[in-house]
Amino acid sequence: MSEMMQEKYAPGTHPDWEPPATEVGVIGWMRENLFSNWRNSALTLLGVYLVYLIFVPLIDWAIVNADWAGDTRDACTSGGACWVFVKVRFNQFMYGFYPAEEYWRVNATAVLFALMILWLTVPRIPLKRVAGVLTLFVFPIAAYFLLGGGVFGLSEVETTRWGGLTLTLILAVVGIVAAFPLGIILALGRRSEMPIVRALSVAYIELWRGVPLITVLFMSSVMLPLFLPEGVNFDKLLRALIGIILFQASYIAEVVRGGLQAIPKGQYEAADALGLSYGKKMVLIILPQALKLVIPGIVNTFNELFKDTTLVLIIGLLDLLAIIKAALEDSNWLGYSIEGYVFAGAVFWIFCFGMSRYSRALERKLHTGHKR
Amino acid sequence: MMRKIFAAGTLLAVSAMPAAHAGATLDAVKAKGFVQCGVSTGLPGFSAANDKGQWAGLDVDVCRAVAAAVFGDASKVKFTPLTAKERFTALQSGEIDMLSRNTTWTLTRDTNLGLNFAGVNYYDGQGFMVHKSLGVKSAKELDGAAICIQAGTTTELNLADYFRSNGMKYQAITYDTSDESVKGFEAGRCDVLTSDQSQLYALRIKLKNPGSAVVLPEVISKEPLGPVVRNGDEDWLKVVRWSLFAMINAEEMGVTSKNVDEMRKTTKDPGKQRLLGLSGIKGQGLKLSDDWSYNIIKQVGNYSEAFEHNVGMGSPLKIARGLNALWSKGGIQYAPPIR
Amino acid sequence: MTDRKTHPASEEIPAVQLQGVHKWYGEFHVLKNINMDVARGERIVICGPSGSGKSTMIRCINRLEEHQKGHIVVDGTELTSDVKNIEQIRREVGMVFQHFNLFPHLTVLENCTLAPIWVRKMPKAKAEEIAMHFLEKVRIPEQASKFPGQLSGGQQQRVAIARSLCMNPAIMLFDEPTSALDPEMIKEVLDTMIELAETGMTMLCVTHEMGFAKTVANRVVFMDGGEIIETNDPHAFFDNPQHERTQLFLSQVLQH
Amino acid sequence: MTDHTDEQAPAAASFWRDPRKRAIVFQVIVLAIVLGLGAYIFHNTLHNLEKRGISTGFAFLHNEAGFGILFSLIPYDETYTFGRTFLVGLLNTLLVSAIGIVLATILGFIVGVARLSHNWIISRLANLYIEIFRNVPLLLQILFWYFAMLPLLPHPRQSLAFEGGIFLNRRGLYLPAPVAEPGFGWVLVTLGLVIAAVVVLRRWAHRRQEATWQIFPVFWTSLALLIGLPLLSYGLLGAPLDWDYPALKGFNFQGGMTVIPELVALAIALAIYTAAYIAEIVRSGIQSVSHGQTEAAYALGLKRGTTLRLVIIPQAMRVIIPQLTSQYLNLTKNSSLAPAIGYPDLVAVFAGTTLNQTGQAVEIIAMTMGVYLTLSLTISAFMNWYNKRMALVER
Repeated sequence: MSEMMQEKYAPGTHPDWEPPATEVGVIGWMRENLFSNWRNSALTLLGVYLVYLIFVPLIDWAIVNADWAGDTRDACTSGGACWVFVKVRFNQFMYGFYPAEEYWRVNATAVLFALMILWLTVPRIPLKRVAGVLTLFVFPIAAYFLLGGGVFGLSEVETTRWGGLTLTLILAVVGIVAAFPLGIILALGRRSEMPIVRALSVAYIELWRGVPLITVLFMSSVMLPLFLPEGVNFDKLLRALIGIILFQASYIAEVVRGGLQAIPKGQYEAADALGLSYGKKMVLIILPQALKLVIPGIVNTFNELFKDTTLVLIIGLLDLLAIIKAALEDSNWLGYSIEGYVFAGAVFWIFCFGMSRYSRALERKLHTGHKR
Repeated sequence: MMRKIFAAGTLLAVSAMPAAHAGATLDAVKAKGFVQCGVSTGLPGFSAANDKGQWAGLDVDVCRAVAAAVFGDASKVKFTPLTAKERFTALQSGEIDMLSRNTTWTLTRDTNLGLNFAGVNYYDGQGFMVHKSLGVKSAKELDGAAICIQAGTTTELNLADYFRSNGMKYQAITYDTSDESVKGFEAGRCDVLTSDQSQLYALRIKLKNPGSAVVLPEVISKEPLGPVVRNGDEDWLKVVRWSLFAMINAEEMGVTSKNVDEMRKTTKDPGKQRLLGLSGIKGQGLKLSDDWSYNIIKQVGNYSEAFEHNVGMGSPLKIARGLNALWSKGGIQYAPPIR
Repeated sequence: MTDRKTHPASEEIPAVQLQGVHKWYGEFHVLKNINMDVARGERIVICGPSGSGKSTMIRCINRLEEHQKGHIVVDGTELTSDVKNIEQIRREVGMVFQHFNLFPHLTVLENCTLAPIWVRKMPKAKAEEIAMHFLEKVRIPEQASKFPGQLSGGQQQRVAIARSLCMNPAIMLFDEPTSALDPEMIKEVLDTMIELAETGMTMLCVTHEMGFAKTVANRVVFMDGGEIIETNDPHAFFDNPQHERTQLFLSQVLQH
Repeated sequence: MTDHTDEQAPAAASFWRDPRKRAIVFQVIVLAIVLGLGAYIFHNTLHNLEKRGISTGFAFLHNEAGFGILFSLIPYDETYTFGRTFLVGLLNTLLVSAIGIVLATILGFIVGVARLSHNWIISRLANLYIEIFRNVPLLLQILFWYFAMLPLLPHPRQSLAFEGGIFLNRRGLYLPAPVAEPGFGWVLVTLGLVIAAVVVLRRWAHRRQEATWQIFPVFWTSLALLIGLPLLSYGLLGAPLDWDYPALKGFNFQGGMTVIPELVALAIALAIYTAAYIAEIVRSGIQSVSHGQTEAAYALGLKRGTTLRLVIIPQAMRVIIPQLTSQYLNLTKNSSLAPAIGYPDLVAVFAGTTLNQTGQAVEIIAMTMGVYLTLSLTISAFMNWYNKRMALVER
């Protein structure tokens, strides 16, 4: 009998074998995921109500009722959001007080950075190690001269004119990149067998991880000039960067330590058995593996730092949030702070969300990669 | 030895502090071709960047006046935005040549910090702004009020002193920035907002309905605000001081940026002739060119123009001249004569 | 093997000498007065119950573990805390681990050329030539550009053997090379080891593969409780064990 | 080579080639550099302080502060010293951190479990929550909650009045403050005794359940004891407690206790932000418990909720707790953003106003950092101890 059926219908297409309509399609999906029982249904309704409560007025304010056209505050009449303010100031929010005719330098730096990141992250492009070295050592110098100028016929742009999203990115990128080598040294120090080295590393890491960034920035702006010999004075941006780098190194050290711990003991032993010295063992065998493992962790750290750069406004650096606040002091635009903050929030969100997505995808990939 | 190594190692990033002997700053400024001026990161009417990234305001105009006097070009000035905490360090360390950032002239600052105040470009004083609906007419009625303040200045101490000496109680909500304090006030967190009076007018514009708040008549402190330079460089101090005085004198003589060219050609008035560098000591005493004051008036304007344009009736702030009117018109702005 | 170095004192001095070696892990006495000489070209199989100290003993020979008392002389050089001596000895001693310990981030070929290039300072082309030679010996030259993760366990272990051989060692240590492998892969690794033995390589091998011991070993060493209980040639060892602990052990191992 | 003795130690290496001795030399050099750098900074600082005429030392802590603080757990007004402002700020930091930690934990667990809900909308909403709040700077969030919440509350003169002298308006939540009268001490003593009794009762019930399989209604009994007996003693002693009721005088309510909106907004913002992280930790913790555990529990006839509570969460806690600790630390450190909305925490009153008034930057920043450092080390030491205990119990 069963043979007969199989003759009549291709496997799995017998009408009696098709799933009931309640199990497939939109209805089945909704039954399964939204209304499987009364409690679930109640939760669904609550969820829909919440969405309605939050998003309808938000969309109304931000889009339906908003003002987009014009370039003075008189254009804002509808009662919704006044995006004119953001529109007029957009370049300033992005580039700070960087001279408009030199914007291409900021853009070029950003493109350069994006290319380096692509090189580092897209698996198909070869020579990752070269890319790593270039990103860590060559790119920062190139970027410094490209942005700062004063050489190769580029006009000089003082760091006081750097600002907006550009400065936010500079702070976060330099903070991570420069803290990286220091973080690795600290991580190795913390795992060292030498008690004093270990103790110093632990003390350093715990000290910096134990205090809020805001006090670190205070320290770098108010106290760093006191630490230096009389007459020696750092540029303000550099002072902030020193604080951020010292702070960030301790976080990177902990992430890297996690990676080092995940490397099986056999790898150390095999390297030893081949007669590799400590330095070669680390550089050739252990770190390449450990650092690959910690990339998601580093991206997360970068994410945190990126958000934390908003604190530099307390030391008078005009990052994205600070320049928006400064713009709110323009007597022609007093009173549009909500638009400014929403814009800042949106920009930060786009960056951070992108990064956290990437880091999670990477984590998943590393996870499956290990099972192989 | 170690210091040398350290200094050499950080040479790229380090700028050594210029030796503060007479004339050094002026020479250094002339050599580098611009004035480095410390301003507030944002203070409506005094210093704020417009949408083109140009700084504008009453404090900013002092910087521009100095640049006009030194270079004959008011645009030869670069601005360093500073917070209240950093401003003196920046000046002491040579990061900036002059500070023009609503800084109150006090004894301590004049004597203990190695600074010199060059003059007063705005006479201010701490005041109160209240919601109109409370029906308060005087600060004396504020017993038990909740008060919004911006942290980081002498404002908190003045407030505490005033309430203690009048036997009143208050509750202070101290915010980090003026923007937050005015929002707190608007949201009804407090009954009163206190700040320098000039700021109260600016903050009032930030309200959705500026008419709902009134500034009380009481002024509970003296806040003469003015430009500051480093101690020990007399020449530079005088350049900054007389740049400001030139603006005030110009107002007094009725010379404006509009009529200054005409005046220079036609004036027979010996006072105006001296002001415009046509006779008298001219620029010699300040080691500047003879048309230094003409450049200031032509490019920046006289004090009245700067005032009206930035904070006065020509601006959204609409602050009355009050104390800042000329001495001859009931105020206390009084500049020594140019002769 | 191609250009095996001739060691100046190769005839007079034993490849490895252990004299009165003791080792403790804290309170635990792992090795108790181990004395053993390994002659050149000799192939020794070390067996014993788990925890008997056999792995620890061979790991002492290239200083992966440090002994606290006694002398270990490898290839005429005494193992001290002297870093130069340790590096010297590790160059001369190859080691194959239970879990292969290949470097997963490097290709098979790079695994093999890493140490010759960085330790022996060999030019890259030369190192690759030698590596391919040994990969052919272990019969996986076609896998040279793959990563270890893409190979089976048996293949990985053969790569590990080739990797050690690329350093042109005088002595090879095997620490249970087959115990992490599926049964069908054990044979391919053992075959490789037998071929290696036929070239006259000095080998110390910790293993439970008694068949291997019978075919290849010159001597079998039985350890228990951190001591060498019995040393004998394979036939005498399996057919006529002297010590009752040995008898007990063999009866358990040979049952299956 | 047979003349060895058992006592032979391995031969020693020459000095420069012995890694242990090299390690000692290396460490001495490192230590010398660190100490040298420290001394150099110390020297420079002293020199610079002297040059700028800034006095050093902690004598300023005894000077009169002269400024008011919005909210304090201990008595404070303008006439107290700077030392007192330090204490006030410290306690306020601890208060907001503690509240934030409790709220964040509750919210984080709810969202984390909701994230794994079978209900599509609920799990999407939980995900949306996580993605929004994790990816926006906390500073912006604090400002948002504060300025979004204030307009929702009524003006002081239109305060919401509740039973028992409780009022709510934009200035805060006003509650009657208890004032103890003679005899109140005995009520507290009763309470203490009852708590001790409840602990003993629980142990007894537990042991009885193990021995006889009988379940004793511990929870209800404890509750009855905890509420009943102290109330009884309170009544017997003639209600020895007076209440200080808030009353509208002039602009604001005076008297009673006040919960200020800054505290609420900051605690909520910290909790909502941190909860997004905790939710992720909870989710990954729960997912780390193998599916077999769930199936085993279902096979035993446990319901979904019970399974979660009795089987999954206890096992997930081992993964969750270490990460939870670091979130608690982060929350405590993040409370330093308080000055943005005027909550008088340590950074606002001490590293802010006090620093501005005294100019003692080095001492004040050092003390502030010291506080956060001590807090971090204490929390992590406690959590390490707890972890070890858990690890022991679980194995």
